[in-house]
Amino acid sequence: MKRPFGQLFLLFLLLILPLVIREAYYQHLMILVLMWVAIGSGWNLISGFTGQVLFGAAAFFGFGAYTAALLSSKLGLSAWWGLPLGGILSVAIAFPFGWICFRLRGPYFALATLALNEIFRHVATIWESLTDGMIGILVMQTFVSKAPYYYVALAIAVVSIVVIDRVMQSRWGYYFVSIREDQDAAESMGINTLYYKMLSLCISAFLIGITGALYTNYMGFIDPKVVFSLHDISIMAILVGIVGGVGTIYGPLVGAFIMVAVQEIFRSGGFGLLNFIGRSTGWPFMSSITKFVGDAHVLSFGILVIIVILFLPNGVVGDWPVIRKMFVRSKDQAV
Amino acid sequence: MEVFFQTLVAGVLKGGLYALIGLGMTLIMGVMGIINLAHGQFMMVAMYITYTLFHFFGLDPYTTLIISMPSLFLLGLVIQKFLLNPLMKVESILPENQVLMTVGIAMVLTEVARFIFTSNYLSVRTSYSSSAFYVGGISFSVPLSIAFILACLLTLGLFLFLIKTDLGRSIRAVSQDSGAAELMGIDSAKIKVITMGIGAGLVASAGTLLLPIYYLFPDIGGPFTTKAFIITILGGLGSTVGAIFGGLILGLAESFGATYIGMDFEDLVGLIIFLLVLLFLPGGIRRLTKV
Amino acid sequence: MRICVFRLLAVVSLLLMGIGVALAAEGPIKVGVVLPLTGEQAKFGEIEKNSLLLGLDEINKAGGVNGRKIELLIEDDTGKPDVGRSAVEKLISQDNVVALTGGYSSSVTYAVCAVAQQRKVPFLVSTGSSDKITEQGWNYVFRIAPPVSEYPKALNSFLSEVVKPQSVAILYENTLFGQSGAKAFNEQCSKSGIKVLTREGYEAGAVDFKPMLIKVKAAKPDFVYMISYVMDAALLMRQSKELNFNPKLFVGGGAGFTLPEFAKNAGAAAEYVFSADLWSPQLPYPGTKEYFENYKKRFGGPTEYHGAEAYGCIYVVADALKRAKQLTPDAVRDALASTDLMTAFGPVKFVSYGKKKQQNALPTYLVQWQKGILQTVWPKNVATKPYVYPVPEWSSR
Amino acid sequence: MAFFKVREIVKFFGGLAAVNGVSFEVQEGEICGLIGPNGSGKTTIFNLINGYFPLNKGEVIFQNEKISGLKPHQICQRGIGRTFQVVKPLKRMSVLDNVIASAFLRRHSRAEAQQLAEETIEFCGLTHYTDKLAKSLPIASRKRLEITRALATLPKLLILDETAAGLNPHELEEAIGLIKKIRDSGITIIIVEHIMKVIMTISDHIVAINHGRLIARGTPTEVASNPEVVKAYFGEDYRA
Repeated sequence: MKRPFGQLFLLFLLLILPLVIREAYYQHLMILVLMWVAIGSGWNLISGFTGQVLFGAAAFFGFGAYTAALLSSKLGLSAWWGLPLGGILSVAIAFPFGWICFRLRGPYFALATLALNEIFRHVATIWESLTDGMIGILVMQTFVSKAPYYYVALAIAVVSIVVIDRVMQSRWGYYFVSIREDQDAAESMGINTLYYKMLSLCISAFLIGITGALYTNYMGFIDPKVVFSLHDISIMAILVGIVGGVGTIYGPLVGAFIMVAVQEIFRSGGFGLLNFIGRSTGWPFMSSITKFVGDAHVLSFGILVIIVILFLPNGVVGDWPVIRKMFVRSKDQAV
Repeated sequence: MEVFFQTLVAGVLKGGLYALIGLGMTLIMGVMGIINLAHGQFMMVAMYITYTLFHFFGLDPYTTLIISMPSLFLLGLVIQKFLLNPLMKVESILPENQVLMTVGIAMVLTEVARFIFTSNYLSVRTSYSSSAFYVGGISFSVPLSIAFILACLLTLGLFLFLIKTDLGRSIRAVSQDSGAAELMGIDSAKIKVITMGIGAGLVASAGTLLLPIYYLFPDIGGPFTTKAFIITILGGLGSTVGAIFGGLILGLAESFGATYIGMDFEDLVGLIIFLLVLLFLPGGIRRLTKV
Repeated sequence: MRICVFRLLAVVSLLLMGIGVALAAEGPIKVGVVLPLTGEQAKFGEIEKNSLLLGLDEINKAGGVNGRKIELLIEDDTGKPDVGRSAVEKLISQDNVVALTGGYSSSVTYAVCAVAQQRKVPFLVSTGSSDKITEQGWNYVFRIAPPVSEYPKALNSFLSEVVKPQSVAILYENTLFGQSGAKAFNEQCSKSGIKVLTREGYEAGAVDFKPMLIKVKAAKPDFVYMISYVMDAALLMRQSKELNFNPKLFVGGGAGFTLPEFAKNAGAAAEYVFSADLWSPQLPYPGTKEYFENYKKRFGGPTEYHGAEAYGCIYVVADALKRAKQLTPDAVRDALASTDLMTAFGPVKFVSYGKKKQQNALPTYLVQWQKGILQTVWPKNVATKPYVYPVPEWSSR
Repeated sequence: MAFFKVREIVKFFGGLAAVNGVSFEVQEGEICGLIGPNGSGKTTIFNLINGYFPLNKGEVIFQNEKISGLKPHQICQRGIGRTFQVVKPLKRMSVLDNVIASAFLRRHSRAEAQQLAEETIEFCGLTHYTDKLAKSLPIASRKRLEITRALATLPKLLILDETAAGLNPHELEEAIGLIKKIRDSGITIIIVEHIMKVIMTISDHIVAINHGRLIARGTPTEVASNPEVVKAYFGEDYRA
């Protein structure tokens, strides 16, 4: 941490944000961004830094979410206990998860995690006596105001980034990256690759798990299709990671911001901008453009993925020098 | 006993269709070494082609094979040439970025389909769609039986193609060792393009054959992608015969699972078999049969 | 480099805020709508949206509400709860809507309800059929549609008066609708002494139902109750026919079995299938037939009960706005609570019973496919055709 | 008791015996050369010692402890470092980080690890590459990085797999110098090498194998004059 000022300034901004932006809508969006920062960071640790591409983030997310929900529905405890417990139980589930998947490498690992993700979802759906299946579980929200949720989400996001930053400077971090770069070489350097992959997965699972528990508390309702969703959680986590920057500390922060913003901009037609233009100008085709843009939001995700992988394989943060060159080049030529 | 035999027949017939879905994937995974997570979406595209031809030109679904397969062949070519091959030169931290790319392609294909056809359920009804014949009280669905026979024929054709033709031999060479094949003067990038085309064409046939008995909407691809990679891992990468067995095993496992455990467990059975094979029989059935 | 990233973030956030502020302008009476317009559930979101717009135009043409027009601000929830929540937060805090309606999937509806309740904006749920939604004691949440457990009300009287079955097989999809419907029906059966031989769930979208049907056939139930979505429903019936499976009757639990696509897809196998239903165009309510015809004329396709729910909603909302003492969310809530209106969807009156609060208690119906047309057959006072029972076996048709 | 001992090790691939009953010993402080024609099983023996492949039969003993059956990382922890024939640099890490990652095996704080890494880098003469990414290194330096990384685990025994292959004469001299320097610092070395000049000049003791079997052992001169070795090894080499 050579220049902590930038980070501290950002943290300060984020701390006072709910006081400045009082609109619940933006606060909600910020909570989503912060949750995705934590999930994305978790994914990035096991996948970006340790090189084990996880297609099953939703397994831990859902596990954390269900821990919190079941604490409240079965034991009558506060769902907030789910935060510590959901994290810990996600770590517990990470052991069998890793035991199965870490025998496999590369794409096979990815497939196995994807399969486990689906298995978790099916089990949560079928096991009606425990989870109530697709009927889902309701948890009463504790606060009307968004601020408490915001600060909890902020705390989790900050902890994820700080933890990963610290870890990556330590021996563990060196070992994780060594494993990513070459498992055989790492093994020959005396690194117990299985142990350190498991360790990395456990930290990831913990971060993703507590975020899942926060989701339960914040949204108040979960069902297997929402929290074990392959598409909306696992793949979204990957997108946050690769768009922001695989294997960078701040990548998930940027990725989460971009993904939530892109989703919201498309969904709401540029925050109502298109509708506004349509109304004030009276152009009839504006409404069809608005509809078109609304329909295109998943399409835009897909195109974003293709473009990022083709042209910015290291994500916005990882390829920041490349991006800057694209815009600054003209200036250089002028000089 | 009737329950047992009817389950067996249902499993085998469904397995034939699965084999056809897995066939394209096994070829792609064998040659490219990547998982094509857009495989089910290729099938979805083929189904929309069949639907369009049936609906607007009144072509019989089976006749549309001669259009859907070449179209998907072309789609496969284009995707491999312009989206996947360039990635071999792009250096990125995760070697799995080709897999991630197929995820992006899958999303784009699905949403484009939704754009054109909306999320509505579409189907193709023919006179034989729900006809069946009976052998000793056991019912055989006519369209599934046709799909089964065609699956066998296509597999045989692919098998002969890989063994007898120069192109087929080149594909097998790249599949075994892409570096060595390149040294022998095979343009592996070109072979990959062609393989992706063939793989896409094969799954197109599965889509076209499935449509008369099933239905169609843009999100149909995902579950079939999952089935495709399960079958491929079961059968062994790059093994055409393996894909047939993989498909049959998955079909039978699902059917027997559904009958004797419960229909809830249909998908779980497949996924668990998949994990067991990955862990305890890496290389799949191919390792047992050596084909 | 990091600094640059932060700067970018800061600029974008400022931009977003600016746009938000610029758009909070004055206008007609604003009512917010949250529906899935993209994603897997878009089909029904679209039907509901169209029905809302149809009703809206009729109301506005007839002079609106006390001379003022209603404006619907329709937001897409994409079928995801967190996105639905974004949508409703935006409607409330930016657009300052006085009331909310819509709500298709239960998980999204729940998220929207929670926000509506916290922010004290009345929300009239059009579909979101989970029982729990009106069981939370929330006084800002109303629901026009009956909860999923009450769909087969009419079926029960039909069974006890006409069929008198001994046993049943329940097949259901593993969704909220299927699982809670199956649970409720199971309880009802054990209460009325019908033996449940099997209760089998399946993942929606299966290719082959035969293994399940073979097992059910071997169990020889008197009738089969299926809670399935339209395409699964069609496959279930077609494959039952292929397997020559002949229980006394097949009954659908609403949803898939009443849609035109079901008949189109199942073909001959759809004939004589019964289903629970909430609404049909032949019901003798004022405006029902007109709604059905107008919808077909304007949007070129048939509508079904989800559309009718939404169409009913917009009239209920307009009625409440008319009666509200002032145009504040609280006053509109009070007006909604005292609703007593006949709509094209049926009579609407929000009552509390059991654990439920502010729930519209609507009668349900039993329908049957006869010669490719869906006929209401039960209760007898609204029947358009007499029921066909016993149903002939597949081989003798 | 020998410092390092391989006894009757056997490895089958499919039905084929890649290594079939090889035994040899290495004394502390010496350089042991392992020679044999292509495909004779040299690298397989290394992978067996290293634990990369499990043994079918036999055992490997290091400092009176049986190490066969252990995982590669455990073997490394016991004090055996290795390099790979096909170099495996950690490409997107700097040379320093490559070596630090390795130095962490014996040093637990970041500062100590970095110090050990810097010393080792200097020892191996890679100082001017310290901050370069490993992927940007030329082949000779990559091979040297492999050695540096292995040395940073502070091994007692170092196994070098074809360290000199593909180097030009000047680089070769440097490599030989480095290997001797390592030996002089008290580390025992087993080396597989194709280039006879290298192996003959630096080895104290040579083990020759062919077709997975031991065919000769002794001093370089003894082995070089062994008729079987000449037939198997040099014969083939000349033909090539």
